[in-house]
Amino acid sequence: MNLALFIGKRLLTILITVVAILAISFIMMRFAPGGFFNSATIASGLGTLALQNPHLYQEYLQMFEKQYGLNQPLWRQTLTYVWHSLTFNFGTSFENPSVPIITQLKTALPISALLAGGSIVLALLIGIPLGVIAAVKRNTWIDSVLTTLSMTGQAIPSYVLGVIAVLLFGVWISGILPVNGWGTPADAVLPIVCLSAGNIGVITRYMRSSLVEGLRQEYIRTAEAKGIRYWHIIWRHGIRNSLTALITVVGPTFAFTVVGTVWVENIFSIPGLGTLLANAFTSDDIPLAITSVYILSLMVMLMNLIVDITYSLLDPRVKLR
Amino acid sequence: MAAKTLAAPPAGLVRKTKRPRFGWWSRYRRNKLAVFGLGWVVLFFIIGVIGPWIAPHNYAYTNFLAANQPPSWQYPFGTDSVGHDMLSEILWSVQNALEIALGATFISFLVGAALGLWAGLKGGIADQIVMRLVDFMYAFPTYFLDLILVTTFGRGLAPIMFAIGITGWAGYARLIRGLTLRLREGEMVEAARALGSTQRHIMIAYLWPNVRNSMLVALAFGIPGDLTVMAGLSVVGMGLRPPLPSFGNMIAQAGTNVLGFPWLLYFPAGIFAITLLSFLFVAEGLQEALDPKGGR
Amino acid sequence: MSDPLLKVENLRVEFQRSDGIVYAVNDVSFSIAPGETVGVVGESGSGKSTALMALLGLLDANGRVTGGHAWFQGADLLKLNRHQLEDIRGRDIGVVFQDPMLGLNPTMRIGDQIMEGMLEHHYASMKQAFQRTLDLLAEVGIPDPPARFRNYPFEFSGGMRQRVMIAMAIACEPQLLIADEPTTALDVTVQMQILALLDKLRRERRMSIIMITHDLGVATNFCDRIIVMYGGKIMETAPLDEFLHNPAHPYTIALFGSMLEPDDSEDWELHPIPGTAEPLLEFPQACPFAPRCSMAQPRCQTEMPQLRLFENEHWIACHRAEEVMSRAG
Amino acid sequence: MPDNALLTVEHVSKRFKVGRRVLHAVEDVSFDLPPGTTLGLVGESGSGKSTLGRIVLRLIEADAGRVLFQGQDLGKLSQEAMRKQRRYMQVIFQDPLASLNPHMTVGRAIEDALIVQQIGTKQERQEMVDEALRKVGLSPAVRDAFPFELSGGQQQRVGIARALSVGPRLIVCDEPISSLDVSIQVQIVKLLKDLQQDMGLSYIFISHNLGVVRHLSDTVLVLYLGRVVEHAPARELFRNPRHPYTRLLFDSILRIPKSSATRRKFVAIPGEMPSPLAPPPGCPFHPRCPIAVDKCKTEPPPLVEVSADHVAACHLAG
Repeated sequence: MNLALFIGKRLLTILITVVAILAISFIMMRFAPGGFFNSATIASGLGTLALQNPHLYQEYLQMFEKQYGLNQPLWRQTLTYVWHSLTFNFGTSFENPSVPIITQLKTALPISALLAGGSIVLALLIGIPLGVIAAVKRNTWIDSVLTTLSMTGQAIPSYVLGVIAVLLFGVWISGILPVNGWGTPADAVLPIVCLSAGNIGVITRYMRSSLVEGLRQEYIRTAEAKGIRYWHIIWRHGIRNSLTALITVVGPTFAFTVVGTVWVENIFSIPGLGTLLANAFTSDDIPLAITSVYILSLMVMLMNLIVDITYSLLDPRVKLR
Repeated sequence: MAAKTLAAPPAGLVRKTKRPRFGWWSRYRRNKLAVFGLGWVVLFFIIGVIGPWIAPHNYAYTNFLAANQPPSWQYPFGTDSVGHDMLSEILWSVQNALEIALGATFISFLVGAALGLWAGLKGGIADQIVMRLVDFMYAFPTYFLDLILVTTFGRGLAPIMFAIGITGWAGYARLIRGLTLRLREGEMVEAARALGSTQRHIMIAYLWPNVRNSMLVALAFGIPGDLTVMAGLSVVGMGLRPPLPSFGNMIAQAGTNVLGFPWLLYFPAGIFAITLLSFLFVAEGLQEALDPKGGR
Repeated sequence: MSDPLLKVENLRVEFQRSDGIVYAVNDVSFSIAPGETVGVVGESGSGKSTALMALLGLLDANGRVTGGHAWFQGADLLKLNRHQLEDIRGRDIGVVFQDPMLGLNPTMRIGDQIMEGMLEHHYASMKQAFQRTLDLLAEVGIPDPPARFRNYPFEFSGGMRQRVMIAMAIACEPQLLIADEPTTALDVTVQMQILALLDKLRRERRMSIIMITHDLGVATNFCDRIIVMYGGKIMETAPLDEFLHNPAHPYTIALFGSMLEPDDSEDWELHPIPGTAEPLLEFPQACPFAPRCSMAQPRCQTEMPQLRLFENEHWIACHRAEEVMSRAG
Repeated sequence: MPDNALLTVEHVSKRFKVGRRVLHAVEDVSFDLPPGTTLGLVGESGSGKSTLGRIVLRLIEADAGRVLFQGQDLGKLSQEAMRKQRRYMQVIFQDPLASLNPHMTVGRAIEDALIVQQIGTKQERQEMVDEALRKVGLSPAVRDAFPFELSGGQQQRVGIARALSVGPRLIVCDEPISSLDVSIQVQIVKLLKDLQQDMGLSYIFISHNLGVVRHLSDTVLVLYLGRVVEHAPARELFRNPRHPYTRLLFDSILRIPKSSATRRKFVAIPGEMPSPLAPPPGCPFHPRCPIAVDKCKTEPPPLVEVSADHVAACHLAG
């Protein structure tokens, strides 16, 4: 009951946010130098088609004018656009007018979701144990090695790791893992590893500091005084609380990971949403650009909602707002 | 000697225990990585200032006859597909990188500090509004906003700096709001008010010295973050418009050419990665050295 | 007199700090008989808490035991390995800490926290432990145990949390309970409730209690014997009546004088002990109290007074004990 | 009302909003404080005693009632006038370290009080700082120390020195000794008594420790859930407590017995202090009161004079 109310509230917030983002993006793009959303830009976007097939060209031009209501006042255009986007009626992109955007999304989104999800799972699987080891062995050489390593992972962006991986597996020890394209499971290995490095760093360090802090609490002494075995204390009174707290950093991590997906897809030429987005921005394909931003953001916000719900279920002290 | 264990006479003298050194440098120095990082960062700043003067070529200088050359005495870092001297490119890039990162960090900090202070000092509705915004900005991939802003305002130095700056304030706002809130409600500020301090005096003499260090650390963490985003824009082709030299472009270019001309990657990516790490080491070192608990 | 339950001999504890070694406990010896309640009184830094935590291996990471024995059930606690100590803690020796606000895991139901120790020591099966937990909650005076079992610590008041802490400490029926300032963080009326509870428990269970406290009022009303500590050493120890009638160490006398009791005498003159207690950065060669002592002589600054036995099991570590006693008598 | 009072508090109330509920921190409290005397403010945690102290200092604005200090209604003063007035009303906190700026040396901290009140030239201020330190029994050598380098007792002396430096007439002492060691407590209490004698100070002494209050106070105000339950001259109150709650507090004091035979019998007092978010109807103390009658459950008892200068809020106290 309480939970339902909370989810409702949050969904409403997400809706408002999305509307705001769509409207602002649309208006900003509308007034961008060169004025993308007018017939002239669309015409240039469709460029070559005008020569090859003037009839089809005219048809597309009219289709875009209708889709975006280009003859109407700006506020009408904005409302129309927002409404279309909310109802997942994205129309078609400038570059590729024969294929509806929704069809492109249907192939691209699962790839990006797999990369993002896979990298987070991998990061949790590696980061949590490393963080626990660093905390239990705090102030030893193991701790400092792990801390330095995780700082390195955190500092070096996935695109740098990506190009290094391409160099490594494409030139130096080529043939072991593919560095380009998408199709086999092996194609996912390097992108996911590069993507997760940063998250491993974040999770390791968070886990370490949270566990060190947790083990300093008075109730650890109480448990010791009860005669609880060392590792039981670490697990029941330390790690469990830290894991609950870890959920709070997964939220921001998710935003970070989705951006990383965009980068890594471009480095490894993977036909996901990120590549779609990059192509859309570089070729001024505004409908596709805004739509991919919209979908990726939506993904992040929904994940955050799930994270918040999980957190409130796990920590008795958290009252849902 | 037993004298050391003797107590002071009736509440008279200061304790004779050794005073922990207040100087942060003596604590900072103990962290070797942080010292290395600081050295690199200083070098980076110096090159940022004098880079264009010591570069053998202009960044725009192209020499198609010398395209795609591996490192040599003439071109220590090699040349790219249009014959740009990579060493010169890098020397010029440092300046752009620093201008954008410092500018963006400064803008973020100003916006964050203003909003954070407002929320922390006013409380109530102001706090609610700011914290909602912060929550949103924190969980939202602001990089996408950067893309849209850059598309609208162009791919020059100033637009990119502005875009990254205006979207990156959430962390600062949260930090400063938290600090002010905690201090404002603490006994120290209450005591200062009880003395009859003006609001201004409390801010200058009580709040500022106690938030100074945390802000410095946050700024130190912010710069590498902004560098990452800046180069990240280039990865999707929305960074500084070539031929303006930038690490992002070099790395993105190298990514596509790496199979044939790997040296295009070694130097830009290597230097960029070490720079990011160095900034992080410095930030970590500062955090450790300035941590109030470390000193008292 | 029966064999002591716990016999501590020449216990020494040091802490490693950035500015050197702190000698926290220096040659402390005492024992406690079955069913006896001993009060360990001292100010902060006197080593009273450190000494007892050292016995249980509960020192902070920078602290270590550098000498002594602690005989308990035929074994030397100080020689046991971690595993063996874990077996004793909570099962044979229970501990109640000062701060019930921080002493409970905020994310664990209190019932689970009470059961945890019993299960760990294989003291009871899951089912028995559950039933016992309900009994324990009732025994320590928490109404409606089945409902409270499921509550989290933040749903309890300070006094109620301390009752939970006590239930945890006595769950496995230990023979010895170490209570480390159990009422210091509580309001006065709640302090009375907690002391009444401990009083009831020790009578019903014939449990020995070591009560660590800075409050002479608590110690003298609750305990059978008093140990006064200062500067990591025992200054004086005696059975309660002897202690009340013939306090003989200048520090004890000064402590009595420091009690801010609401008595109705017209003599309002306060005689504070001057100075402050300092951490011992060198191994003490002289009486640690000498710098603040109104009766100190040159000898006190150079020679460590040994704990000497007087009449009625009265031990005093003071060069001038005889004079003090005769003056008071 | 005696017109010579330094401080008069009239029907002061304060409520805080906690979520959707209302916390009745202070309810309709009145008292006077003649110059050179001490009022003891006694109660357990949640009794509102600290809030009341802060209202007197106008660190918290009262919802109702007024505070007259040196004849002026503090609530009516402008910010600037209030700021000037603070010179005469100072405060000492429970945790001296938390109330001092860790980045200021002791000397600077004390001087800051003088700077804020624009007292003296730089040279004069230095002398005044030394003077204040001497008054609280610290050597001027501590001037250059940072607060964290001092012991708890010394820190509290610095807090007192800072309060003294501006020449106050009233000092609100908010549990100034409860975080200190027993022997240091006595030092501070003696210091406060001596200072009062030398300088004619008035104190509001907030404490949960009745022994301390007895040693320092001329009159005592007992608070329970934000309400005055009893108010009397100290000696009268300690000899003849009339409210059952005051008696309960007295019963909770553990005096050192004469011998083991006269030790306290520990009898459990039932119940706990209710949450100030949901005070019981009628007399707030009735659920724990051993002598409560039906009337107590419904009708809040008024403060009635039970003897000269001695008031208590109990239906059965008359």
